Amino acid sequence: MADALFWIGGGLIVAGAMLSVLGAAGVLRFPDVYTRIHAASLTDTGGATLMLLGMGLLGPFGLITLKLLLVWAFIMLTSPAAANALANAAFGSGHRPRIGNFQIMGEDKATDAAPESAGKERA
Amino acid sequence: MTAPVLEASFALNVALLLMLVVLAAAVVWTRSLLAAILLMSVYSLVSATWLMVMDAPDVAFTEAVVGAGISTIVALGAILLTRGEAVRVSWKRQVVPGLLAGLVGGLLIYAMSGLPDFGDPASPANSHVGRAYLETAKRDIGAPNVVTAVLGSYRGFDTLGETVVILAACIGVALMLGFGPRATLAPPAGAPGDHHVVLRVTAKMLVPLIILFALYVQFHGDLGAGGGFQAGVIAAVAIILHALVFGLRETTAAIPPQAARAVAALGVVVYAGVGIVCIVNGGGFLDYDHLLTPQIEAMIPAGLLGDPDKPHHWGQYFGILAIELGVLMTVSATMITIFYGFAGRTIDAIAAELRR
Amino acid sequence: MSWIATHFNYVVVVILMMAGLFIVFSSGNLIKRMIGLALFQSSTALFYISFGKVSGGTAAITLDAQGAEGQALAAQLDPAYVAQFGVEGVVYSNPLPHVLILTAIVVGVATLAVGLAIAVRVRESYGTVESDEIDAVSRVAAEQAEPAP
Amino acid sequence: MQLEALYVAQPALTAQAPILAIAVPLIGACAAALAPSGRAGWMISVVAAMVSAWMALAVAGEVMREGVILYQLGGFAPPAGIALRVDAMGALIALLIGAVGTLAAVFSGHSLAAEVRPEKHTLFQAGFLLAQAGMVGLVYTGDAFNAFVFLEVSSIGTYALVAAGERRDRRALPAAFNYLIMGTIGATFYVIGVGFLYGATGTLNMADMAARLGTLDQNAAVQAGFAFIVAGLGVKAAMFPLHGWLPGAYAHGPSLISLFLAATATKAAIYLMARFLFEVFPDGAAFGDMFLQWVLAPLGAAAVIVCSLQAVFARELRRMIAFSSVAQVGFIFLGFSLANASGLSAALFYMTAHGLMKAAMFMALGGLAISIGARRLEDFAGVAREAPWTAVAFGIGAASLVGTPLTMGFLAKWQIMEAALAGGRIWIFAVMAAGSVLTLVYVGRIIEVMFFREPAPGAPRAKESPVGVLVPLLILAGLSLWFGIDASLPQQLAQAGAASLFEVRP
Repeated sequence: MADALFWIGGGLIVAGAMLSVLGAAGVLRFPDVYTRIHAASLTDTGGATLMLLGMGLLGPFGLITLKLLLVWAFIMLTSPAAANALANAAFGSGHRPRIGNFQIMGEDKATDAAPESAGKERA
Repeated sequence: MTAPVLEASFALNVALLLMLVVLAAAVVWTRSLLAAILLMSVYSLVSATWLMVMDAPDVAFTEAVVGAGISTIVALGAILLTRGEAVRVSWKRQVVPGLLAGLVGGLLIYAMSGLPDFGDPASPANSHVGRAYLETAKRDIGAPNVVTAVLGSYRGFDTLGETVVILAACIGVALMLGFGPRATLAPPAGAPGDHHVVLRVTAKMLVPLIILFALYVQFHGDLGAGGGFQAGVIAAVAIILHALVFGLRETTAAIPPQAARAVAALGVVVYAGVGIVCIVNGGGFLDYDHLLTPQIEAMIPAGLLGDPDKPHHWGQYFGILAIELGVLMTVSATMITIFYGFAGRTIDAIAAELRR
Repeated sequence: MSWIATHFNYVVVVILMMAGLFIVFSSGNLIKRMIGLALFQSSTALFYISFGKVSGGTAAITLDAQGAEGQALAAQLDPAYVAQFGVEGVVYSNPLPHVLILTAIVVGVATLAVGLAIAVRVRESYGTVESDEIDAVSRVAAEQAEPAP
Repeated sequence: MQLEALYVAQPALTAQAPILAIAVPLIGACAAALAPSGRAGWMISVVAAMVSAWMALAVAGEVMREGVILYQLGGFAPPAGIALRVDAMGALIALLIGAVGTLAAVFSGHSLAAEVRPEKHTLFQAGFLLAQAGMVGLVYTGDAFNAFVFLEVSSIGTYALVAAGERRDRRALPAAFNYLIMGTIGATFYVIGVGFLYGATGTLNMADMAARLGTLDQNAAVQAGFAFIVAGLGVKAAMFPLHGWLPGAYAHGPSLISLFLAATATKAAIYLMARFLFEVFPDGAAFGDMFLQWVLAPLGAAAVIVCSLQAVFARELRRMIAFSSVAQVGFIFLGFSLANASGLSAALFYMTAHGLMKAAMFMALGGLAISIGARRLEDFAGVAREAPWTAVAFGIGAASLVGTPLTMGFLAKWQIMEAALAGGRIWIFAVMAAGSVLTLVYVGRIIEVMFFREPAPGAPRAKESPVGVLVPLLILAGLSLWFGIDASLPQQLAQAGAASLFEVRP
């Protein structure tokens, strides 16, 4: 039983870590602010959930479980709100979502630097 | 001397330290101040992790709330009010500073050879006073967290000085930025173009929770990591969050800057007052064993805290509780004052000052 | 164990100190100098904490050595290590450097706040936070006639 | 005057006097910050500073009767707890801080009204009291790390106080920033040094440290600890060439802060350095003696010559006096470098003398600054006619600076020179003589302009200082004269302090 819990918990932690790494890759590779926020915030909450679940299985049941639960509630509350605020701020400062097809990777940087021009590329 | 056995966590130690070196190098290299500040914030988080590996949870906690929290906020406020980029320094102007830093570094490397090995339990540092605290803290003070015992009681005078340093910073920042034209930070709710409903709702939920957490940290300091300083910063963060979301006008209506400054001063009064009470009751300054007169001590029910048969150091217990309260007051009020100082100044305020 | 392994932490501390000092001395930007100063100050924290670490130690929150947790920690110690240093029961890291560094971190943030506040005022008064430009403004002011009180 | 009977307070009060000398200004600072008006803040400041000075007097009397005082904080014996440890030397410096602090607090009533915005007065007084408390703590403490804490207590508020001079002279801002950077580097160097010593000895208590260092082989860590502590405190003490922050901070800060810092701040740091040099590193420290001979003496001599020359060529009056301060620190270090009891005692006496005369000079300039905003030397032409009392008090301070007979400065300088001759260091004697001549040159320039030159036509006219300034100012000038004739009070404390440090040395 304890052995099984160890493996399941460990597996969940590794999965959570993998998800976070994927999120980081998304932040680096996605084309505009909004998709990047999307990548970061979703994988952040998801990864943290998996890891906390794993830790809860590894640790003894009791006060520690309660603390992990509180941490989880806190993350579920703050991380989406932060993502929302970030997107709001980006929108407010003139960044527009890029919609349509992108073939030329080199263009990304140019449009990031000049957010106003992003609107022109709309399909 | 034979080398001590290194643990498995040594690898973690090395990895984290290398990350710190990379971060520091990036700070040296970058010209963007925004990047430098964020890198320093990451640096603080990594070093907080490292401090956990070094068995220093109290310090790690402090480093996380201070380095990654307050320092970052203050520094971001400062670059908003000044400039986001440093001017490039020509390599000629870097030669002499490089030589100076190299000189100090060389001296340090030479000196480090005289230090005991890492992790050596028999080194002078780890065997004299430090070891003695571990053996006597439970007997003298009664708190399981030895760091709290040393901080609050054995070296309580240092902590008083530390609290006074915080008050000095409060006075300093208030003198520099606390007067003159003020800004209001965020637009009032319901203004056109206001999209921050989600943020406001979340913040409304979070502020009381954060303050609750601060109180937990405050009173848990005897048993685990935490104490007045960390709790003070956390409580201040709740207020700062409120100001960021609801605007400075709302927050200063609840906590006026004068009130914040007064609380900061009162915190030191509480701390030093505990010391004076000890003198009045016949002990030395901050000698908590004389904090309570025997009459008062007799009134405390024996079973107030856990086992009634175990002797309790009521003076030490209440003394540390009281001084931690003083620290909480000064630290939280000072952090709020510092935030008010930076947030209350905007470019408009600068322009007004310049016209004056 | 080679010297590098037993003194690795100290070498890193020296590198961080040099980085901090270099920024303070070389940069002309007041904000950048404050950042360098913060780096320099925080490196002393690493220094103190490094020599307070005890191998096999745990945080200095005393537990009952006979209790379950204490027994478990004591059992983890390497027998060779125990034999070499004669340690017994639970080993704790040295709490004193932790206390000192708590104080030092607080002093660091106090310095940072006051320094940045002064830098903001410099910007308001001189219109810049670059040392060279401040010097230039001062020089021009000094060459002009004495201002009225 | 018999010092043993100097001042006998009630035994219960005497026992607590060392801590009260620190705690009263601390609590006073909080009260001043809470004060409803600038005037109330001023009154609190005067009372707190006065009580601190009174306690320092009680401590000095007790030290003369009983020898070194040990006061345990928190009821724990050192090295586990922190202890205050006051010897005669510390008692003297704390007395100087208390006296100058009290007079400066009285002076601040008028000075702040002229130089700082009214709504900032309460906070300003609070910062001033914190600086005073920090310096007394720095002098009294017997714990190396606690000294760092008090070093910062006395500094962090001061940076902002110096910067507050920007209302009159905006160069105060970059000067204060520079002061902050240098001061923090100095304090951090000190912490690194203490860290090395802690790593080598395992203790932070200075007496315990000294005992353990005596039994220890001198390894690289101890040597580096010594170097970092001396360099760090050297910055705070404005040891040449680490004095870069001082002229700007003194010249552009508000008068109150310039006067208080010039009289006390460097002294407290020098005192702490002396304790490390002569107490913590005892006779075993061969490199300590080498340091005195080959580093401290040449640096002191360089300070005397170079900074006196800079003072001669300075254009602004306050800057001139600030450079002179660095040169005087050089004189003090020359006294230290003799490494014997008479040299140390002379240097201590010199510290006191310099504190009193510089306080008088800066206070006189502060009194003049209330009516005229002059900075350059020429702008002070003929002020002696409009403000004779202020000018006379300034003149007495200046005379003491030069070393005119019948002033305290004369005795002080003569004692160091005598000790140098007795120790066979002719070159130190020669440097001191040359330094005195240079001092005479720039002081002569100032006196000539102030007393014998016609005021420029159309220039703003100075007014005599108000009574609130004249009283403390004349007391300071009077002290410089009084101790020039009967120096027994500072003399005995200085000699007892030096003797107690050297009796352990061969």
